[in-house]
Amino acid sequence: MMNVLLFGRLAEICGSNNYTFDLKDTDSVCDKLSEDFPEIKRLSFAVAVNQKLVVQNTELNDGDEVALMPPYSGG
Amino acid sequence: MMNVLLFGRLAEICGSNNYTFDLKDTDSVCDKLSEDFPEIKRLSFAVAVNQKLVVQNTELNDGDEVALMPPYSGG
Amino acid sequence: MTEEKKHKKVFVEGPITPIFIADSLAKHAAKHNIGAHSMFMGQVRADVKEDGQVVTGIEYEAYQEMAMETLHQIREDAFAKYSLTCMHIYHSLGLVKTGDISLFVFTSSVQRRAAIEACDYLVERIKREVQVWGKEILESGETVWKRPG
Amino acid sequence: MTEEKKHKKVFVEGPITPIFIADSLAKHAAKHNIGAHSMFMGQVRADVKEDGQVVTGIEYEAYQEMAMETLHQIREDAFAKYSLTCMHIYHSLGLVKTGDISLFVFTSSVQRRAAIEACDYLVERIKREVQVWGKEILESGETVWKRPG
Repeated sequence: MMNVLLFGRLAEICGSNNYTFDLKDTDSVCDKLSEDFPEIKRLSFAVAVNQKLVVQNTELNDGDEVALMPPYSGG
Repeated sequence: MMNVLLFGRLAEICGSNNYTFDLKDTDSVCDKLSEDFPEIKRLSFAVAVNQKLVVQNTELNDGDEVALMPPYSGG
Repeated sequence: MTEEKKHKKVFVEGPITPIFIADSLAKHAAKHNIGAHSMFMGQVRADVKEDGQVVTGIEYEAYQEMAMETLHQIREDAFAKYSLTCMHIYHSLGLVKTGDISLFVFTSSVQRRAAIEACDYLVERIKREVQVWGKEILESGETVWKRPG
Repeated sequence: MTEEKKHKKVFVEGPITPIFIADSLAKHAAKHNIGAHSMFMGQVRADVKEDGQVVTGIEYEAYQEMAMETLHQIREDAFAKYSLTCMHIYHSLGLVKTGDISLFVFTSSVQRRAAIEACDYLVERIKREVQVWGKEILESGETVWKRPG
């Protein structure tokens, strides 16, 4: 099982900032959420696994923390 | 008559921050002070007449304010 | 290095007040090798949206664990690049109303160029790289996700 | 334009305090178009001189009429060059002790680049062009005229 964190507009669209999934890689997480919430397909976002940015599909292990992050807008 | 203002190290050397002279131009002011206080010949300083910098010898009129200014060191 | 030491406090709940900033500055009076301080403060603007509604505040959220890691790296890079005596970064979480401060970057150095350039460098990297999101609150209570900038 | 309006207050007797700086900042909370503030503070260092004596403070004097004229021109140039909302410059006169602030430059703008760049520009021009002289006071009471920098 892995904890999926959603931020900003993504959390708003998906109705929660936190989902628990049991999936094999980051692409599967994105696919699953895109299926349930097609609106997120129009958004650009970065993916992090255990607080490290990943740019390619990344295998997930039990207990991993996945984060889907729209462009940052702090300051 | 013209009021001659001295600042920083110049005032220290000349023993006053303020002299009154009756001289025809800025070179004469510098010459007069250099004669009385030869130590100032070793210093570089800018000259202003009525709060405007002058780079060449400048004629003086009654009531002018002349300032002799070492390099600025504020801040 | 423990997490505690590695990660200086950055996030504060609500606005960063002028008094907080004055206190930060006052603490440096005892550091007698400092000759220059540079500060940047981000203030929440009352922007007018397309429909004519005015922004009344911004609600900030962060992915704190990751943001702290990112800030740690930015801080290390700045210390390597500039000859700094001190460096402090504070960012608000939660609601910050229009006119209040949400970001405070503060650098100090012996000679002025280091503080000035490092402050500029930090602000640009923080804006681009730190995992924080702002949601603008409009007069009607509607919200608009802030765009990066 | 009257002299009064043309020449904003710049010179303050003694150090510029953190509270003065906090007050200056707080006054801008009502300006809802401001998105960024940039500040520079010059602090008096306890430099060690060749003979081993430590600087305990700096005594500042200015040719005030000319300095105000110079600052007016610098201010006009900065407003022409950068898109600023506000600009404030304060410099100490008289004694400022080690660890205290003697120069405070404060710029504000809608977008951050203008405030940051204008603050930097102002500091450099003030240091080079404004008719102010500092005299370092050493432990023994001896004095050394500060070098430009």
